[in-house]
Amino acid sequence: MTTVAAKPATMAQALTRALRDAMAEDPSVHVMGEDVGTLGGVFRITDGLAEEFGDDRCTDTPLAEAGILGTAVGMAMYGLRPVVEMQFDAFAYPAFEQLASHVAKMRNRTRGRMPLPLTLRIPYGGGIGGVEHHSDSSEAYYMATPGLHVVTPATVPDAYGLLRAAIASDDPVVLLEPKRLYWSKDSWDPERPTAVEPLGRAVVRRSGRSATLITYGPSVPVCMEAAEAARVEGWDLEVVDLRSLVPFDDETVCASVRRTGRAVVVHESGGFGGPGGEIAARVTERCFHHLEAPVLRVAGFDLPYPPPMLERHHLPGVDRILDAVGRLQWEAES
Amino acid sequence: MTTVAAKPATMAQALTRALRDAMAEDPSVHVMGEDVGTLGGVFRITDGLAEEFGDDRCTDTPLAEAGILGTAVGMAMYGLRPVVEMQFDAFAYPAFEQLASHVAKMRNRTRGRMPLPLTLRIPYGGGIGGVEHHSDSSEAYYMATPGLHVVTPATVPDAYGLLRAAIASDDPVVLLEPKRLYWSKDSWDPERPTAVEPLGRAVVRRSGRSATLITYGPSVPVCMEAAEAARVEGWDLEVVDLRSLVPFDDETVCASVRRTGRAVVVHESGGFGGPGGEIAARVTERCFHHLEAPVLRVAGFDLPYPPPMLERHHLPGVDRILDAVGRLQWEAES
Amino acid sequence: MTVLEQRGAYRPTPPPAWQPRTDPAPLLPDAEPYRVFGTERADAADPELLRRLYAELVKGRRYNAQATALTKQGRLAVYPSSTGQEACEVAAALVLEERDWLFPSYRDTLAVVARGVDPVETLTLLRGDWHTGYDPHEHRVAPLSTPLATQLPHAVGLAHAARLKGDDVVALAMVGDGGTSEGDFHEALNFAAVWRAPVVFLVQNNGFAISVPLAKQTAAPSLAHKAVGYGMPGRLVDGNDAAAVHEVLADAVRHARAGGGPTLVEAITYRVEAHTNADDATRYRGDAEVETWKGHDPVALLERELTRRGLLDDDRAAAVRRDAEAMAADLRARMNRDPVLDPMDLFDHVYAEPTPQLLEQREQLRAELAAEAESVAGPGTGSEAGGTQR
Amino acid sequence: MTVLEQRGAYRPTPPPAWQPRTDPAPLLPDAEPYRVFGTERADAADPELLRRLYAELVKGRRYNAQATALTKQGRLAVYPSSTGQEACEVAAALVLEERDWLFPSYRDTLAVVARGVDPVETLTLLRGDWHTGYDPHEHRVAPLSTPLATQLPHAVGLAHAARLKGDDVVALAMVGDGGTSEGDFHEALNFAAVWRAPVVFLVQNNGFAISVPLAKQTAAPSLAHKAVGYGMPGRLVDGNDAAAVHEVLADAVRHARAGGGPTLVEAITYRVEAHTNADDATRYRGDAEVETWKGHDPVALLERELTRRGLLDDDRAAAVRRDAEAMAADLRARMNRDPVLDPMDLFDHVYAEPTPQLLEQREQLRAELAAEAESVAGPGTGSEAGGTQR
Ligand SMILES: Cc1ncc(C[n+]2csc(CCOP(=O)(O)OP(=O)(O)O)c2C)c(N)n1
Ligand SMILES: Cc1ncc(C[n+]2csc(CCOP(=O)(O)OP(=O)(O)O)c2C)c(N)n1
Ligand SMILES: [Mg+2]
Ligand SMILES: [Mg+2]
Repeated sequence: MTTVAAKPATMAQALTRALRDAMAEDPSVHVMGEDVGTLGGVFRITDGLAEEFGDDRCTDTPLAEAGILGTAVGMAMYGLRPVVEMQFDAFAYPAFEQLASHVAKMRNRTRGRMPLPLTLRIPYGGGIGGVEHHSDSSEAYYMATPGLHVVTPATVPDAYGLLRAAIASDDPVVLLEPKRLYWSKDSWDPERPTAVEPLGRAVVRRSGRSATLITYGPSVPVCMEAAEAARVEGWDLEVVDLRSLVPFDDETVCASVRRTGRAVVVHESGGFGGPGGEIAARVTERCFHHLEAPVLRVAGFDLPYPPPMLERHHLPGVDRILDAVGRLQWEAES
Repeated sequence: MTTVAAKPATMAQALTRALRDAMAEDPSVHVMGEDVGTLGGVFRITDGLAEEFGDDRCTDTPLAEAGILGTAVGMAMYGLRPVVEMQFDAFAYPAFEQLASHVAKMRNRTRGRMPLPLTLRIPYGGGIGGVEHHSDSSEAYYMATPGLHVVTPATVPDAYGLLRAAIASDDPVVLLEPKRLYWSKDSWDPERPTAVEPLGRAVVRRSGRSATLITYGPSVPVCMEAAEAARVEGWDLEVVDLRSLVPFDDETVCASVRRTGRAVVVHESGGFGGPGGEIAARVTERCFHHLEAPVLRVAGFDLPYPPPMLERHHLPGVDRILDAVGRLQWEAES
Repeated sequence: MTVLEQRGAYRPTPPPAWQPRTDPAPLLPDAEPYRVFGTERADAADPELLRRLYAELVKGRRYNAQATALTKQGRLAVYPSSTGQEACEVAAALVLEERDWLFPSYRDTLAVVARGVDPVETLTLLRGDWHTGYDPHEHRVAPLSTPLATQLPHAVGLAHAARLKGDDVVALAMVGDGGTSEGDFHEALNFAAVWRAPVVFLVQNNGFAISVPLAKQTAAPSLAHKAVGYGMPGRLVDGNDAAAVHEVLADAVRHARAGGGPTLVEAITYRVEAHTNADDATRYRGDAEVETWKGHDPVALLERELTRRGLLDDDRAAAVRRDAEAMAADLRARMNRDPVLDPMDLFDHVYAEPTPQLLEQREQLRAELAAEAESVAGPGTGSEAGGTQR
Repeated sequence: MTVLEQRGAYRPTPPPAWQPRTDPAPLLPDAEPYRVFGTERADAADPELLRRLYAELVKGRRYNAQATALTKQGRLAVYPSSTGQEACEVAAALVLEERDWLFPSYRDTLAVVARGVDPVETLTLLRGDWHTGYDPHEHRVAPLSTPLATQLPHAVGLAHAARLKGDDVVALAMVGDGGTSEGDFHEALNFAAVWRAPVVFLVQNNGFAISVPLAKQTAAPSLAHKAVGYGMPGRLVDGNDAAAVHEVLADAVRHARAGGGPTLVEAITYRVEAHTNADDATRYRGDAEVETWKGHDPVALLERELTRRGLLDDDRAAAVRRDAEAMAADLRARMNRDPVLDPMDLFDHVYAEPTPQLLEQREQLRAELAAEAESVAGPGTGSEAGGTQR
């Protein structure tokens, strides 16, 4: 998964590098959003791009998200490949009509004649002590909107690979960037970035035989930690990192669950109406007779994202995951 | 379910009557939206209200959905009970930020000090031959937004009851009105309207013992029809009309599924990331050992709503429901 | 820091300005809408242009009537007619070069047709066999936009992109009076002005947004006055004076092409028919108003002007009407053929490559259709549930 | 209908007007921002008002410094300082009657405090123990709004509702220069003007939206010019001249109260600190600019004016500073106590009654916390997974 001669790099650096490489390779790639130019973005993901490629390739827009996405649609209509940054998850909501009624539908509306190669980067999720409206997990909205690809990296190499693949895609891709992993490090050589994989492939991050943790984005490291902790309990957990929510990699997920016979879906987004319902339902549809227990879900509670001092109670942590694993009806086996 | 001395009335008439009764009883109830005044709304649901209660109680707003919902928030802050009409499902999207970031969160943000008693009426769903953007089923978005109640009637009396309950609620309620049932008739006496039931209760529309169809809104009549047709095949289907998606009535639904041992969730909204995932997942979590087969889903396809001439292929019909029932592993029984 | 230390240290100068203040005066629209007919400018209007406008206006009026008739025959699900607004529709199309782009609103099928798109392809959306029936790239016409005002930022982005690429392209975007209340209107105009994008915004103020009259939509002196707040010129024009609309739009297009940035044009006109064939306009407006406006009809105004200048004799007028009738006959004939539909199309244009999930669903529908065909063809199975596997 | 039949039937009159055209002239802001200090108006300013403004400005400056210090100590997660903008913040609060409502933006904690809300409750959002820390109804202050411009329609709706109820209430809503680009700004101002709602919109144009300078935000002659497009008066004021801001806002409030409808006020000011403590302003602006603005500091300007008029001696100045220090000391002391948190609060304010689902989740968390407490208290279980049921 990671390159060989590697020095540690952060996910933020990998994303920056992906943008830079894409812009260097293809003059039709344009980065736009609030503060992405001179400042390099509030998370510094676009750092240096305006300097290197000019203001016209990396543009500070007026403060208006529907306008940003709407003009990006027009730019894509003319053959550019806009990469739009939303500053925080909840600040993508003003652009919702443009996203649902145009971005997702333009190819379909025009019978394929007007595809929109557009990437929408949205920093998402909590765990960074943000004030309200800065920590939403909005993936359920995007998953329920056919016409969009929805992907989210959990590792440094994947951040690079998925962003490159998103920009290369001839369809709109929503790239959900887990805010609290921006500064996570991994051995990854920015000088020899990983190859671009096609969108839509999940990956087994850790093999195991007792049960499968199905997860993505910010919850992947938590699941890896839970899997380590579970060894004490005698459970050997497999961890599947979905990477792509749309399209969904039924093959990889179901292969794992058929092998283990038990599964827990883990995500930070609210449980009710969240991605876990879809995932649990489709796994159950496909693997029913392999299941020793119902597919359980560990998710954020069904409430507006809590204030920073309470967020640790909301976020799925190792204990809550292990609790769920414990409820996978182990007695059925013995 | 229906009153005794009843003459036929349409769902549209019941909704109008609910608004009128609520406005007559409580001077703080205000109706607002595009064309709701002089015209009485494009579906005529607010017909006569401006005339009876004046323009200030039933107001034609400027054409701006975020502005409509946003000003309604301010009105609710001041103690009014706004009832907002969105003209069509997809035209509620411009108001998405107001809905997700304020309407759903205001009570929570203020620790209960600033509740928002606000009703958002959204005509939804297809089957009326509407051009694009006029037939979306957007319930997945609202379900995934904690802080909102989400309800949808399938019968004339429920249209009255749910709208009255929504207006009476001290919390924001999204009332999804199935467009193609507006003109459906039922024996219901507008002069003796049904009592207001609390939100959050599902109802068994038809008892059966072979399997449960879990459904809501526009798909309820289709499921009733399917249940009739299924008798030929020897299946005695139970039909549960959820009525309320949030809160969800686990009790009624699970009681039914535990009894029948098989279930199909039916809705018109797209399958992937749609309500069915949540429903199937939570039923499975709770009824796993009662299930003879995985809970299946019959839903719209995962695509932008089709053009009118193709919509019949998209909408879950009797055949598709019976196909799914047929796949409920009946051999397991014998 | 004591008071005494401060004394004299601060001059009550005006605050530093945030950007060079431009003079608002040239941005403000005139108090009265610009007109050509009946003014001293009338004689200067180019005869060829007037004749061309006339031919298109007559054709447009005929097209509106034909499309409305098609709704009565059930051939169109709905038709939002632009009868009474033909001058705006036609001028918007004629003022553009081939390389330019048109961004129509849902009411602007006539502008789309006048730009050269096949009328049948233009009406596909309203017939219901697909959404956008034409190839937007072929005639550089964006899809008809149903969600109001959402097409405006698209026009800005496209014009901006063209300029970045060094292409000499102008985008003209159409919107209604109601649409100006939407946030997207605001954001689009602001982006256009900040980017100095080559865009022309044409607001057709036809007095109503469905049933809602302008007075409930805005309190502004005019919609064109909104331009000032973005730093672009606002222009007010008599939307039923075809020569005036054409001239004002042509000026704006020239201005945009020359790098002068966007213009907001408000054309004052009237929606003579109901909102759509599904609407009952008597609920919200009186006959007298409609009659007044029929006295200011764009086709008749132009006809009278041509006649006044001796540019239209009965032969020429008859030829124009013949052309319009031929167009209508052709449209009628072609719209009376049932479109050929393939349900499998549903799955083919969601993504460049269908997802595995869509392939499954495609297979499901194919099987259903096969079963349906079989049960119809088959010897009296009769079962509604022919496809079930029991 | 032949050409001849038409002849003479149509007069090329101007189109019927859509609504009575109002004269835009009185709506337009003056070319230069309104000022009091250093003008002939200065001597007329009410001494008591100036002293009151001064006391609040000094306190406000101190409050900003203290809150910034609290971020360094980790007591606040973040603080968007209004240093340099105190005149706007204070005037906005002081200009309102008790029954009026204030709708602050996320930067306006100072206005909220000046309105009488407990500073600790005001900072709750930024400390992170809850979102809104105060009761909005108690002081008629809406929650600090993080999503930009979204509070503006709320202000309009509230003011409209009050008027419908016959209450004499004005709403004052605050927004930044960046926030004016949002669609919600547009829709709110339009609704306000159409409804003639008693609202005052105060735009603090501090030159930047985080790193984005005004020139990338708008091409308008001024932000106040946006008013014309809604049919409301626009006013431009020197935002660092406390007397001027107060006067212009007071006029607007009076106008609204008298039924005259909304006003848009643009106050030209400067954000002296970085966007928040997390921001590095040197990335996008130079020291020289900051220094220029420090030469036009609102506190110093007012101080100098008071001194000029002999309204401030050293004793009085010292007393004002003492009050400010006392406020800061109290704030410091109270903010240095850890807030008491109850995780169960999470579930109590989602709905009036928790749903069955929330009750389940509440129970789950309660059990987890109990297990956690036990495993901490218990004799060396050590297991991370203490709560599992195996
Ligand atoms: C975002 C959005 N909201 C609501 C509608 C429903 N709708 C369709 S047309 C219309 C009125 C439009 O009025 P105007 O902009 O003046 O255009 P006109 O119909 O007069 O051409 C409305 C409200 C819509 N299409 N899009
Ligand atoms: C809808 C929305 N988009 C983006 C943001 C992120 N954001 C927070 S403050 C800010 C800049 C605001 O600038 P301005 O309105 O001028 O206010 P100022 O910070 O200068 O007080 C941005 C972009 C937000 N809070 N809300
Ligand atoms: Mg109109
Ligand atoms: Mg600012």
